[in-house]
Order: sequence, then C-alpha cells, then structure tokens
Amino acid sequence: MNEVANVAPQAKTIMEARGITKRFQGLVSVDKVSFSLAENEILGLIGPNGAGKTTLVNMIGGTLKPNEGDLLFEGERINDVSPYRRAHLGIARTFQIMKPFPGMSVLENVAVGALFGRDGGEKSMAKAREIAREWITFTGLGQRMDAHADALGGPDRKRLEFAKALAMGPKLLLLDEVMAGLNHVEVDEMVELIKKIRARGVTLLVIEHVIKAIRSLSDRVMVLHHGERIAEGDPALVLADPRVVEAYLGKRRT
Amino acid sequence: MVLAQILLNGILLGGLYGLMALGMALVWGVLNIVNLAHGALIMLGGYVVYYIFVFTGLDPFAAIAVAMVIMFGVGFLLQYGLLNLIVRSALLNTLLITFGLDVVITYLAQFLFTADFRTINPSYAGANFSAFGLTVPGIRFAAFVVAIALAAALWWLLNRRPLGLAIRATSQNLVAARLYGVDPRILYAVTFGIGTALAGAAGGLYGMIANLTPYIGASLTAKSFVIAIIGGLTNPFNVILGGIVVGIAESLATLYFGATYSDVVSFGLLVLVLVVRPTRTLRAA
Amino acid sequence: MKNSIVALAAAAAFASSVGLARADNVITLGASVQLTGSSANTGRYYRDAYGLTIAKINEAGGIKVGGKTYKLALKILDNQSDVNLSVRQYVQLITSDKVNFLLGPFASNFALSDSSIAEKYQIPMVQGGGASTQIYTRHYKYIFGTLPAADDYYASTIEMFGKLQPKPETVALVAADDSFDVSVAKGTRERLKAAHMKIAVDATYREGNSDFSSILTQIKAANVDAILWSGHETEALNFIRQMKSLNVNPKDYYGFTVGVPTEDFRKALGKDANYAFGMTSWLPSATLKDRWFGDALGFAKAYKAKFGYDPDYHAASGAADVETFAVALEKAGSLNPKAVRDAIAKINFSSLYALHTKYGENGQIILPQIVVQIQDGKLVPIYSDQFLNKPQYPVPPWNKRG
Amino acid sequence: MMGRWPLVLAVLVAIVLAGVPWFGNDVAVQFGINALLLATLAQSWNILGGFTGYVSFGNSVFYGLGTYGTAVAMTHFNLPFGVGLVVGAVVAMLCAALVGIPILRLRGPYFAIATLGLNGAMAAIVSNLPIAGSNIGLVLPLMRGDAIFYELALALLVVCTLTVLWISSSRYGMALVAIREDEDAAGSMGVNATLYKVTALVLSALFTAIAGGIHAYWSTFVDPASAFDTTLNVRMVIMCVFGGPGTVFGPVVGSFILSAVYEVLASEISTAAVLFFGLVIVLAVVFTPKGLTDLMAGARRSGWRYLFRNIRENRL
Repeated sequence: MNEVANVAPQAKTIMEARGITKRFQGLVSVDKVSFSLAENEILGLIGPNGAGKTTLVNMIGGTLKPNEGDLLFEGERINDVSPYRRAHLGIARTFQIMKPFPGMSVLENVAVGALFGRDGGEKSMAKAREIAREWITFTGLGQRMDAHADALGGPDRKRLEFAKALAMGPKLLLLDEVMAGLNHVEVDEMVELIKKIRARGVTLLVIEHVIKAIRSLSDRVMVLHHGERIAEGDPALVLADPRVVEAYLGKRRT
Repeated sequence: MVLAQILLNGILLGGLYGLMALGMALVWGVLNIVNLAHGALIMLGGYVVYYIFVFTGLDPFAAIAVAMVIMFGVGFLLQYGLLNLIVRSALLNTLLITFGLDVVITYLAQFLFTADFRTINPSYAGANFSAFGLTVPGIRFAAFVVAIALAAALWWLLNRRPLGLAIRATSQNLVAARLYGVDPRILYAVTFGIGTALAGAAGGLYGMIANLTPYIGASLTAKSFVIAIIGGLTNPFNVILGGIVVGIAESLATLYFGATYSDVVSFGLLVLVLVVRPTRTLRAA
Repeated sequence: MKNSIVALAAAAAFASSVGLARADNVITLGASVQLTGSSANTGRYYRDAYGLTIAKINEAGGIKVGGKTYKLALKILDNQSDVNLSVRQYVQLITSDKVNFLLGPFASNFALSDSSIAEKYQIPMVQGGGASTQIYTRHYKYIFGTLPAADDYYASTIEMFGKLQPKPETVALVAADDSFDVSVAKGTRERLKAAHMKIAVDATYREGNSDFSSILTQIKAANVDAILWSGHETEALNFIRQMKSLNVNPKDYYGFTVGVPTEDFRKALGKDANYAFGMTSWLPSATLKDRWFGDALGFAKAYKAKFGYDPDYHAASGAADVETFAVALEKAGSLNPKAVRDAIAKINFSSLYALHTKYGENGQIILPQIVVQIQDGKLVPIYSDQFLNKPQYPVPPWNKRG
Repeated sequence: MMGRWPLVLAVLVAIVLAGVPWFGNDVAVQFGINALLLATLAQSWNILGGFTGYVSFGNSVFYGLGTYGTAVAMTHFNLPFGVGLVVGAVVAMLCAALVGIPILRLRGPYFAIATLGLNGAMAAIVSNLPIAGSNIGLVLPLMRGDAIFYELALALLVVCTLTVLWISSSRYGMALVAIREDEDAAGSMGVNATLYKVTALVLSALFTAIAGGIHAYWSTFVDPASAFDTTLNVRMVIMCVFGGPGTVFGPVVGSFILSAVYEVLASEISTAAVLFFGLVIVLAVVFTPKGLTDLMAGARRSGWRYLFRNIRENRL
C-alpha cells in the first residue's frame, strides 16, 4: 500500500489542485491548497470541523468556484466547468448532508446517476435500471430497491448516496463522510466496499472522521487545518505527526 | 419646468406607492407570505376611511388613524384564524390562498359597498400651493408626509422596540420568537395586522386622490408587488424609496413615451431587478 | 384508476346536457351584462332598462306576431365584466337557454366579441352599449346598435366651437386606449383638423389609469384653450379632481365623452362638477313620443320610480333595443331570426330614445350628440345643431369659483 | 410505473369525448371546447410546474403570444389558421427560450415572482403594439363549425397528454423530476439543469400557445386583458395542483372536475360563482394543500382525519 504512495510521482496524475483558495465574505475557508491525485489512488482527507474539507470537495465537484488557483482534471483546467459537465468528465461525489431525491424510489434515485453520469450517461432507461440495480445490490440496498428514498433510515441513506455516485461510472469519486453515524460493523462493510471500488480502477478522495477507516484505506493522507494543508503523506507518519495530533486530536483531549 | 413638475408629481405619487408596498414588504419579509390580497386590503381600508368620514364627519386624516386600528384587527384575525393554518406549507399555497382571499374580499366589497365610485372628498381636497414655481397638490403632499412618517414609525418599531426585535428575529428563525417570550402565532398575527393597518392607511390616502371602487385591488397589488421587490423587504425607507423610483419612472415614461407605457416601465424594472440581483432584494426563502 | 373513472363520469355529464322547456307564447330575449366587476356601475343601466321596458310591454298586453299574442321574457346573465365569460354566456343563451333574440352587453370591447356569437348563430342582436365603429365594419348581418358612432361623439362639440366667443384654437386631446375611446380620438382628430384647430397635446392613457398628473402637467404647460377628453367615468372623475389639485385651467372649455350626464358624476364631485361639458345622445324630453311609455319623460319617471336613480342615455338606449325587437317582430310577423333581422334593418319608429329609431346600412343608428353642461349642479342641454341654452363660457379657473 | 388500467380507461374516455359533437348538443360542445382547452393549459403547466417544480405564472405569456401570433398572422397577413397556429407557437417557444435562460436561473419563489412580473410587462408591451391592435385588440375572421374547434382542442389535449406520458417514463422526465427533487444534487449527478428546465418551458409554451391560438380563432376576438390574464394562469395552477402535479392524468381530471363545477355554478348562481370560486381556493389550500391525488391516497389511509392532519402539518 505504501508503495503506491511512494511511486505516485511516476503514476499518471488524474487531478491536481494548484494553490486554490476560497473566501466567504472575507473569511478564508480554504487557503492556497495544492495537491494532486494519482490515478487509482485513495487520498484520505482529514481535519477538524470547519477546516475546509467540504469546501474543498465542493470546489472539485463544481458547486463552488475557487477565488484563486487552478483545478486540473486529466490535464484540463476545470475552474469554470459547471458541475454537470464535471460529472460527464467522470467526477462524482456524495454529499455530507445527504441529498437523495425524496420523492423517488431507491431504484430511480440510482438510475439518475446511470442516466446522466460519465460521458452524459446511459441513454436507455432499461439499461440504466440494470446498472442501477447492480450498484444497489453492490452497496447492500438490494432489499430496498423500490422503497421511497425518504423512507430510508440513516445508514441506508449513506448507502444510497454511495450507490448514486457509483452509478455515474466515475473516474474520480469524492466521498464526503459516508461513514458518519455508522456502527463498527457497518464501517467495516463500507471500507470493504470502497476497496472493491478502487479495485475497479476508480480514484478516490475520502473525507472521514473515522480514523480507523482512513488508516486502513488511504494510500496517502492530507490534513487541513484552518483551510491550510498542514501535513500530507503516508498515513502512519501523518497521523503520528505532532502538529496533526495537536490540531486535530489535541483539541479533543483538552 | 415641465420636467421639474413631472418629477415632483412622480416623487409625491411615489411616496404613496411606497406606503402601499410597505405592508406587503413587511408581511413578505417576515412571514414569507406574498400577499396577493394586499391590494384588496388597501381597497378595504379606503372604504373604512370613506365611511368614517361620511358618517362621523371626522377629518379624513384622523379617520385614517381610526381605520388603521380597525384594519389592524382585520389583519390580526385573518392571520390568526386563517393564514396561520398554512404558513408552513409551500409558497405556492400561500400565493393561492391569498389569491382566493382577494377574490372573496373583492366580492364582499362589491356586495356591501356596491360598484359605485366613492371619493373621500374633504373641502380642502383640491387645495394646492406653489413652491419654486411648481404646483404642489395639498393632499398629495400630505399623503407623502404621512407615508414617510409611517415608514419612520415602522422603522422605529422594528429597530428600537422589543416587539420589533421579536418580529425581526422571527423573520430569521421561527423559534426565535419564543426566546422573546411571545407566542409566534400571536406575533405572526400582529405582524400581519401591522401590514394590514399600513394597507388601510394607504387606502385612505388613495381614496383622497382617486376613486374607490371594489375593483382597484388587483392593480394595487401588482404595484405594491413591484415596489416591494425593487425596494427590498427589509428596510421601510428603502421601500418608500422603491416607491419613489417607480413613481418617477412612470411619470417620466408618460412624458417621453406616453401614458400607455407606464406599466411597461414598472414591470420591466421588476423583471430587471429580479434577473440582475435576485438575492440583494429578497431574503433567502 | 379512480381518476379515470371520475373523468369518464365528467365526460358523460357534459355529453348529456338538457335543453330548457319553453312556453310557446313567450319570446325570450337574452343578454349577458356586467352586473358585477369593474363595469357593473354602468351595466346596471342595461339590466334595469331591459327589465323595465319588457315589463311595460307585457303590461300593455304583449306583442302580436302573426296573429298570436306573445309576452316577452328576459334571461339575463352576469358576465362579471369578463369578456371571455360574456362570449361563453351568449353561446349558452343561444344553445342551452334557447332564447329567441339577443340584447347586448355594455361597452364596445364586449359588443365587439359578443356580436361574433350573434353572427355565428345567425340570431339578431340589438345592442345599446357599444359605440365603436369597429363593431360595424365587419359586415356582420345580425348586429344592430343604438349608440351612435364613436367617431362622431365630438362632432357637435366641434361644430359648436365655431360659434363660441372666444373660439377655442388650441386643444388637448386625452383618450383611453380601448376600442371606444380610440375611435372617439380618431374621429375627433380628423374633425379638429378639418376645423383648423391645433392639437397641442395628444395623449393616450392606459385603460384603468388613476393618475393623470403627468398628462395634466403637460396640458398645463401647453396652456391650451380646450380639453377634449374621452374615457371611462371613473377616470373622468379622477381627471377632474386632479385637474383641480394641480390647478390646471384650460382657458375656455373642458368636455368629456362620458360621465357628465350621470347622477353619480355630480354626486361624486359636488361643486367641482360645475362647468364641465359633456354629451349625450339622449335627454328625457316630451318631444320623444313613445308607444309604451308615452314619451321619454314618462320613461324617465317610471325608471326613477322603480330603481331610485335617474336614467341616462345608456338606459334609454337599452330600452330602445327592447322596443326595436317588439316593433320588428310585429312587422316580421314571424319568430324566424332571418325574417326578424330583415325587419329590424327596415324599421323606422319614434321611441323614447330617438325620433327616428332606424339603423344605417352597417347596422348602427345615426343620432347627433347633444352637448350638455353642468350648471349649478344641474344638467343643462346646450347644443345639438343650434344652441338650446346659454353655455357658461368660458369656464372660470378653479380659484375664481364660488 | 403505471398500471395498464388507467391507460385503457383514458383511451376509452378519449374515444367517448371525440364522439361528443355527434351525439351531444351545442352546449356540450361549447363547454367541451373550453374544458378541453383549459385541461390542455393545466397539462402544459404540468410539464414545467409538475415535473420540475418551477411554479410559473408566465404561462399566460405564452398563451397570449399564441393568441396574438395566430391573430396577427390571420388578420394582417391573411395566412391560414394552421399557419397562424405555427406562427403563434414559434413566437411563444422563442420567447420561452430567450426569457427562460435568464429567469430559470432563479430558484423557487424568485422564479414565480419573475414570471408574474413578466406577464405584466408582456401585456403592457402588447397593448402598445400597433400591429397587435394596441389595447383594442384584433378581430379574427368568423368560422362556423364548433365541432372542428372541439376536435382540434381534443386532439391537442391528447397530444399534450401523450407527451406527458412519454415524459413520465423517459430519461428526459427523470431529469425533470431530479431537478424538482433536488436541483443541486441533480447537477452534481450530471443533469444539465438549465437545458432541461428551458426545454420543459419551451414544451410547455408550445402547447399553451396552440391552445391560445385555437381559442383566438374560436372566439374571433383577442385583446391584451384576456390574452395575458393572470387569473387564467392561476386557474391552470389550481387545476393542475388540484388534480395532482407531476402525474399524467391528474391535471386533466382536475381541470375537468373544476370546469364542470364552475360551469354549473356560473349558470345556477351566476354572480355568487366568483365568491364560491374564491372560497373553494381558500378551503382547498387549507384542507388539501397537496392536491387531489394526495387527498385520495390520504383519505384511503385515514379518512376525514386526513384533512385535519394537513392543517396540523402546516399551521404554526
């Protein structure tokens, strides 16, 4: 696993951020952050609440525009590309505050991903449903295929959110706290799922508070604090870094 | 000189326009109800002033004060008994229910007051004075002053009184009202009552300048609506300013394009403001 | 599933409408009139005039058509001042209420669309509420009207101008933008030109407008001799009140197409109504002999007694519409719409409304407008083709009035 | 998604309705034309309002443009009715596309408000256009034969409903519903919201404009007040919402029922019909804020208590 991180410079870069900054009414949320993602890599993104993690994901997903800096996807600058076009390029995400389509069934929710995802999605409804069923089964929601999305409980909603993103057939998947609120068993299941997805060639950026999961998943870990990148590298090293411990964990101790 | 006089006309008329919109903006901003019956309430207020004036001989400006109290009651009851039942449902529903209310109030007005024209016509109705070579119609000037005074009173209430603070807090967050120890149902009803009282005042002043019929409501709603958006929903003075902008724009349109263009101008302004700066003017809904 | 059943039921419901049973000695006249809504104030003249005249004719024993005596009946619907609804109601009157003939609504824009229904079903309509020439330029065969052409409304006024001292030279023409008033403005413009008068301000305003301050400011600046105004009654009231409050004083004259002859107008304005000129196609006078009411005075008296307010030309015009049917039916000797239509085209009788109640080639009555003025709160006829009374002229400025 | 039964019944209903001019009387045909056109308007409104959730008060703009497009083409250029309809529809669709792009950026209430203003602006503009007869309006040539108008209106409603049927089960419809359910999420999933919203508005404009054109020729007279009538737009909304927005047959059923009720009232109690109309709106909003379909589902579950549950949910 560590090898992957070490060979990253040789691997093809799929996404790159160059000094991106986001300000909200003068408050700096993300401050000149640069990083890159190698193809098929899993990058864990951690940091205390309010560190700017979700803002960063929103900028990659396209719902927010950076004030400064450049975002590159497969070598192209995507700063001004709208969210739906990024989805067509192969960027998919989950939302921390989950956004299922409440009036639709689970199957329909996921089918939307298949219908409009990478390269504009699947044109045939029948095929899209087929794809949707596969991913629903994959994420363990097979029993709830026809349930209404707003009838799902918390963990199932996480799975739905995950399935929707997967159905888009992404190259890069941004997961924003898909494990929050899950119990130990469920977290382990989710970790297994993510590993399976990586095995299919997908690159992942994973925001998570569950350190155990980050540790076992990530090739590299990046830490944000007050919008700045304070550490990056091998998970074991980064998580042991005193600055990280102080910024992130230290607060909890006091 | 013509231009100056026309600007003056526009400004004076704009003050009244602003007052018409004041109640609508308050209700919209705080309760998130786009009250399509607002014009009908203005009409109702006009009739209340008319009847007080005709039956008691009270001076119309004093009658307006009485009418405001009555209209406050009407508004309070409307909100408490009816609109409170639906305030939490979708915007579409508040639009529909107030549209229905508009139809009902207009019908009842025509039933009670007949379709005859009414004018609030005190002896000094046509009086005017000259200033800087311009003719200033007395009643319009007085209406303008009343409009400014009521805007100032509303500002004072909202910014300097505990009740006003509670109202403003409610517009941000429903539960906030409870922090002030006020039942939000009452607070909503009071807010709507204030909006209706302002509509009543506008109706009385309108009745001194133009005729009252049961059917003036729809066009007054449209006007108030345009001004509430142009002026914004938060600051009473901005609403009056919005009224003045529309008043001047209409007057100039009449001068340069002809009187049939005044609606093009005001509705055009509305769409423009919405498309160019939607979030500046309205609070997030 | 349930939806579809309901739909089926609804479809069945409107597939099976039932016609009204009809007594065979009654002739029903149908009308859709503004009983509510923004035009209800004038609409009531038609409702009342239709009702009164029909009652009077029935009192006198009804009418004889082809040797058989018939009573008249009225079926009146409220169009709520909504043109679309009035069109539907006329269709309903013809097809479901099975009325025999049609009386008209108030106002030109209503008559304009409703007359198409009469033409479509080939049922004669005599209407007394629309004066716009547009109604009659379509070569319809089944529409007749008792209001004289809108283009000519100011004809007698402008003719009178030539005989007034001082003669007005510059004029401000103000008109609403609806069918009737645009026709008036067009005709007036041509006549003013022919009379070599100057139109210093020519303003059109939007129907329903309540603020005239900008137009009045322009008129004041142009310092005109006369204002000729055409619009709706409520707008006329607003115009005069704002004239006063902005101290706008034409040097000689201001006149209105509508409003001046009505009681409402004088009541609403009080003293400020004085000196206003207007016009009417009708004044209650003993010279207008009438078969049912005796004369126009008799009509006015009966009308006031029954409804408590004075009739104006709208009411008289409406009464003449009913009488037109009565006379034409007797002449036609049949209830056949075509026969009645042809009879109407040929009639010429003295009614409470006009000495010669007859219709021109296009279906519209030809009748001069009598210039009237309010003098000390009373309506005084001034001029038809000669002076009838002395006008208070020129009108004094607002600040010089008692 | 939908069973076979409603479709079969709908076809039956359409066949019965098509026969009305032969076995019904003039009144039925008259009422039918109105009811069918109104149902078409409600159904057109449904395309945008029901599926994307964007509440438009600007559909009366398209109705007016269809009306005027047809009227101007027929009176000024002596074009046949069919061409007039096309002209009206094209003008309305162009307007929908041009106006749609800026105002469909506005979300929810802002959009509703902008469209409300747009209608006022358009009425004011048209009443100043000499070619459109200014505020006087235009008189169209007279055509006898209401059966033709009736069948045209029915055909339009059928085509419009088939379009909605297609939408409800297509990729296109999935996009619209996704936008309604959560526009941001839909965007992040690759739905080009602007494209779908604008095309929905354009589709909606197409049917609305043709309905306007048919009505214009049938009533032989158009003027700005009746062509750009906000009340008509409110009626579309009420009929659609009453029947069930976002469903295939709901708007049609809703508008048939309301048309029938209104017609009966207008002829029975004439004047008071307006009052009743107003009261019905008020009561409907209070008791059944989610429309007829929800009412039926709710009533099945909990009977009359459903009505009061709605109040409990929405009151303060």
